[in-house]
Amino acid sequence: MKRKTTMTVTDIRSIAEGIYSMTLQYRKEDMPEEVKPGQFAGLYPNDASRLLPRPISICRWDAENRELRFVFRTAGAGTASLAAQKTGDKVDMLGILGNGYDPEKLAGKKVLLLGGGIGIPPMVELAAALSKIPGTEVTAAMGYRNSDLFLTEELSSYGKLLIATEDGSVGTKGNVLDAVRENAVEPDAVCACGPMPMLRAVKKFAQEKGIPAYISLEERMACGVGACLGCVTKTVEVDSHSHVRNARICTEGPVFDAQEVAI
Amino acid sequence: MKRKTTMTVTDIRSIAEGIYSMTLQYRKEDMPEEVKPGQFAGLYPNDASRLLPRPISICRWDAENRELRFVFRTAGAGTASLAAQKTGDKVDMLGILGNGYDPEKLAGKKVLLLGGGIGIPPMVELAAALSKIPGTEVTAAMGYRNSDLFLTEELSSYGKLLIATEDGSVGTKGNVLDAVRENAVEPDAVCACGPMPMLRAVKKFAQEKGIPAYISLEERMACGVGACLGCVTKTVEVDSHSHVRNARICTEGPVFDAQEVAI
Amino acid sequence: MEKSSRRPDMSVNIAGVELKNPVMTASGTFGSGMEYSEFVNLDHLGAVVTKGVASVPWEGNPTPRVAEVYGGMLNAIGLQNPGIDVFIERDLAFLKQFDTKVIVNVCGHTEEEYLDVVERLADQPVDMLEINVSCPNVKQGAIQFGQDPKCLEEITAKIKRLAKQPVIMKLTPNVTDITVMARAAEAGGADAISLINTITGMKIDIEKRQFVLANKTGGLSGPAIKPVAVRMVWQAANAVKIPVIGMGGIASAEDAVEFMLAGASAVAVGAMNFHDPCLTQKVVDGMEQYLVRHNISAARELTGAVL
Amino acid sequence: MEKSSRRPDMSVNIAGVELKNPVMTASGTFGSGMEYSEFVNLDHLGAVVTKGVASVPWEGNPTPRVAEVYGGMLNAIGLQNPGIDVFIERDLAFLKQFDTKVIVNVCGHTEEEYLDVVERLADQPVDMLEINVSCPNVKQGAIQFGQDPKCLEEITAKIKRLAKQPVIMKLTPNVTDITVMARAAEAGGADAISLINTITGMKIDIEKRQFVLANKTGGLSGPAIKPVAVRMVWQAANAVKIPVIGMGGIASAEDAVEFMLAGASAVAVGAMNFHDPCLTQKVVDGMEQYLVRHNISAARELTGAVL
Ligand SMILES: Cc1cc2nc3c(=O)[nH]c(=O)nc-3n(C[C@H](O)[C@H](O)[C@H](O)COP(=O)(O)OP(=O)(O)OC[C@H]3O[C@@H](n4cnc5c(N)ncnc54)[C@H](O)[C@@H]3O)c2cc1C
Ligand SMILES: Cc1cc2nc3c(=O)[nH]c(=O)nc-3n(C[C@H](O)[C@H](O)[C@H](O)COP(=O)(O)OP(=O)(O)OC[C@H]3O[C@@H](n4cnc5c(N)ncnc54)[C@H](O)[C@@H]3O)c2cc1C
Ligand SMILES: Cc1cc2nc3c(=O)[nH]c(=O)nc-3n(C[C@H](O)[C@H](O)[C@H](O)COP(=O)(O)O)c2cc1C
Ligand SMILES: Cc1cc2nc3c(=O)[nH]c(=O)nc-3n(C[C@H](O)[C@H](O)[C@H](O)COP(=O)(O)O)c2cc1C
Ligand code: FES
Ligand code: FES
Repeated sequence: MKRKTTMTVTDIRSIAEGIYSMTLQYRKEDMPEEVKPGQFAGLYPNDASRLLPRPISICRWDAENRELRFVFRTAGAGTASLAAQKTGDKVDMLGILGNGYDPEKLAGKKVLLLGGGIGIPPMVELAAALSKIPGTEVTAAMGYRNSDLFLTEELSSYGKLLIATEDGSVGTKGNVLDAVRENAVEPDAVCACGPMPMLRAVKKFAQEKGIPAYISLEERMACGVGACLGCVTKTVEVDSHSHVRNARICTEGPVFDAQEVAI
Repeated sequence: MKRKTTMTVTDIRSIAEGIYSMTLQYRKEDMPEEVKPGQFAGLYPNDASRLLPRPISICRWDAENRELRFVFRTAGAGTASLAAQKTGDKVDMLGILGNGYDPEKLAGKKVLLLGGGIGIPPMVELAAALSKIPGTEVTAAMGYRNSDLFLTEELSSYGKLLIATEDGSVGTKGNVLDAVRENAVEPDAVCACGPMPMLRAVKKFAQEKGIPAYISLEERMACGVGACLGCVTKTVEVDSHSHVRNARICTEGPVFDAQEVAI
Repeated sequence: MEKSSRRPDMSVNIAGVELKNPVMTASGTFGSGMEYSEFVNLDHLGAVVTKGVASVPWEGNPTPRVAEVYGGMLNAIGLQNPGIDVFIERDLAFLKQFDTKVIVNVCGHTEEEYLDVVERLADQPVDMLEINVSCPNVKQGAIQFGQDPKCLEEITAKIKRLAKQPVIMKLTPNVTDITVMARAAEAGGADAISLINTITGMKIDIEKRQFVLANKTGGLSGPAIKPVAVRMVWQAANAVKIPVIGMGGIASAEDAVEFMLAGASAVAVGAMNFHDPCLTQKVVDGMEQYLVRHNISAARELTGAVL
Repeated sequence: MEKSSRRPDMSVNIAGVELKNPVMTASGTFGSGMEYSEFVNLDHLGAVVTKGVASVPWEGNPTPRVAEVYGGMLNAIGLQNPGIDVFIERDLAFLKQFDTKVIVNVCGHTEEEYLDVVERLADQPVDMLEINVSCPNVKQGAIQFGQDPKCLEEITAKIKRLAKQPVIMKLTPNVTDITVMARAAEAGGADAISLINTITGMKIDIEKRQFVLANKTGGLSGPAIKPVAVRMVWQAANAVKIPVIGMGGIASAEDAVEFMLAGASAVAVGAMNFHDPCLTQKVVDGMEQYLVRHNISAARELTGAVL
């Protein structure tokens, strides 16, 4: 069930230039039944003049401690206000939102996880989930701007980790697909999150290889729950909810089969 | 000189039901040259959606410690936000504003200070100033709703203190003028701050006695510095600044000779 | 003051339709109720007003369709909707399960399209129709009906001739004189009017030097517009005899009461649903508490009761 | 990207008047500059626009005249002013000391009153006139000039015939189509237009059940109205060839840049002076920094430069 809940900050710190890791704890009574990799939450800035929740992917779910971890970049005033919170502060959150990845569908496969920049965080929970499914092999290729890496420790604990940097200071010089080619990775399926040019390249890559690609899309959102129709992506076929070639990213997504969206 | 400065909360506490005392400290470089009793400051709520400063009278000025004390009632969201500040927090302040009382004019006189409700705080600084002028005799009559008194200790240290309560639980039952009559106070001058009906009665009282009355007026303010013309009071004669029968309370006031305003 | 021990009567009557309380949802901010039924019990609302529906599916505008601004948001959804057939089959069927009134918001590019939808709804379980002649985000049609009093009167009259349910005309605030438009709707036979729709606005990203919305302009809603909305509701309510449904930036029960005092017979909660998905319920509860605190026996007594 | 080491050229030219930078004060929010000269050095501003002045002293409206609302304020000052004689003698004399342009905002109840003030200012040290045909807070006159294109064109033409300084017509946002009004001002011969004046709003105190303003309605200003103002500036700038001065909710240099990108040749800071009396200076400095950061050599290049 989706709810607006008040969470408590149990950890917050900068993990790279302009990148923050924030862990929020549920009150016992607010615990969600299930959290899937690729799902997200709407975090409300602590600012009376900014009213909309900020969609941020779940980086890690720790059911035992009732904690959600988020990793975000300070893109504007809303995320800056979130970054200014301190341990013990309260943050309002709308969650859990979106469909998420379906690890069951990927069981037993060689799965390639691709993350670019601020698309990296959701790959951590996905890698963790996949690594628990016997016979499933995870290779992650993550793209950074430069040597100011983050979440590499977490990712490498679930499988092989390739790194690409724009400036070539670590790993492959170039983007994540350059790293994939350089290392001749031959996956059965791809899961990706990152900027649109990367996702387009991933779609093409998967098409060429004839493998499925599940990509997580971004769009400006208002409600986050499917009511406002603000956050649509163009689809190849008529969408079963909207009855036009538009699907709501917050509800039918954010994760889509790459071949089904017209990006 | 008027300035917008960032002050530090050095003390904040509730001193009666819904009444808060807040002490703000200047940074060294922001110190004002002079602070007169009856002057006020504009305190900015810590809320990005409320933009105007709240006019609050100066209750006490401690130049040595660079501290201003304010006593205010939580009337709405702005003052509630101020009341929620904690020691060490920062509060933006526009000050020092208004003309204030002129203690020199009252030197050597038997001065009656009248305060009603949230008009009591400025009387503390005024009593302190007058008590320092040799030969000046201070009698204060303060009106409260009930036995939930505040600032009586401070006031009684500068002169005689009479109390009136609406419910008669302490002192005279009734208003401050009832207390004045009951105690047969015969002043040479009156200084008053409080609700409009009280100020009207004070004006009449002074007129009858043939003594000067200086009253502090309230009005909704925007700028606080005389620019917006939001805060005027009707005057008996044409005002020398406005050239109409309106004087700016924030600039020509808040303290006026009662016989000069048309209240 | 003695306080009545009986609970205040929250019901209001709009054009013969009895609502259990004056709190509705604003069209387009609540889907067809389905999405928010996870957050609020729709049985507790006066009415659910659905997202605008047209005679055929509409794709709406390209994205970005929404932008946050100080104290509110801009939207240029462009009235994406699945068309009346799917709407009847799926959305109305869903809403029928609840003990609340259903108000269907109708949009169109042309007169014919409006009339088509109105006709299709004639034998449906719908309590009222709200006609959106005021969307600022569709290029062709719509807005002109809402900005020209003659057009507005005419289309109102035509819809009234066909409609089997009471008709609410929804007015745009993007006009010089709202009272002229309110009177035009009344003259055309509208059973009620609702206002305000969004105020046209714009946001530019100064770093990218481009419009934030693909549509360039969008409709401003949220707390930022409340003073304008309250003013227009007050003006309109004083200009016509038909009931006025007030909206624009309602963020609390206090805001809802303010609209009622200004002259509204009912209110709608819009963009602030996105801030707090449980807001509608809180407005209902808070309004009841206000009535108790002020010893007012019925919500309808608030209407126009500013002194 | 290489950054130019020279400071950007901040000057702009409005109708032949060279301003050292595009930042002005909005009429009525800065007195005659005297009060804020304690906070900012007026020499650093592009222009000081004075509070509206009439041919004789005006008392203005009863109090309360101002109310705070979410993200802004309402005002119904009612154009209190000391009249043109005192204004010339005291306020203009004061402003003459500074190295900034002086724009006098003119108000009146009737055509004659406007023309009277314009004539009196003919031989005064005034750089431009701004004609307020858009005040929503005076009962008689004024607003009709600003809401009827024919009236607006006529009064503009009459003022132009008499005026010795370039004339800026200040437009009200309380109209259906701002481009019609912008074109009417241009047709009347205006040298520039400025917008937006305040949007009419209302606030009701629900505890006392009374209007917060004695005038009932008042003009809404502040950040809440910025998206509406940016939209109208963009529309107006695309409708006329004369320069547009943009205002409405400017709270930062970024906001000022947004107005310039939308099409403004200069901007004015209004109600937010009350929030931060040093804001005008900060807007000047911040705009220069923006230009440096974006490697833009002159402020005037921002005008209309949204892609
Ligand atoms: C499903 C989803 C998951 C996301 N996960 C992450 C994540 O894990 N880490 C992370 O750093 N970022 C993530 N983003 C992007 C993040 O939502 C934006 O960076 C953030 O909303 C910016 O808010 P702001 O107030 O700082 O910026 P501002 O630019 O001030 O925001 C203004 C408005 O635009 C919206 N907005 C701005 N940029 C974006 C964007 N890229 N996508 C969607 N809305 C935007 C904001 O939500 C807000 O409503 C995700 C976005 C989506 C849609
Ligand atoms: C010169 C002067 C000195 C004052 N000194 C004190 C004092 O020492 N202690 C104290 O408790 N109060 C004092 N007041 C009253 C105080 O300013 C208001 O109670 C306060 O502004 C309310 O703000 P709010 O946000 O809590 O209320 P809200 O009602 O939410 O405020 C909304 C707006 O109305 C204004 N406002 C509301 N009530 C008043 C009022 N009575 N007078 C002026 N503006 C008002 C606010 O400043 C704000 O702009 C003084 C007022 C003036 C003019
Ligand atoms: C995302 C969004 C979509 C909207 N869609 C419609 C619509 O389809 N039909 C309509 O009449 N009004 C629509 N509106 C206008 C609202 O119903 C309402 O009139 C307006 O937003 C003002 O109220 P608010 O400030 O409470 O949101 C929409 C508003 C928003 C924010
Ligand atoms: C208190 C106040 C007084 C104003 N007086 C005038 C005036 O005398 N003449 C005028 O043309 N505009 C007047 N205005 C309108 C402003 O100049 C400006 O157009 C408007 O407030 C929008 O800008 P802002 O949102 O930055 O305040 C006044 C505004 C305020 C807030
Ligand atoms: S954000 Fe409202 S539908 Fe997706
Ligand atoms: S508050 Fe602006 S003149 Fe007094």
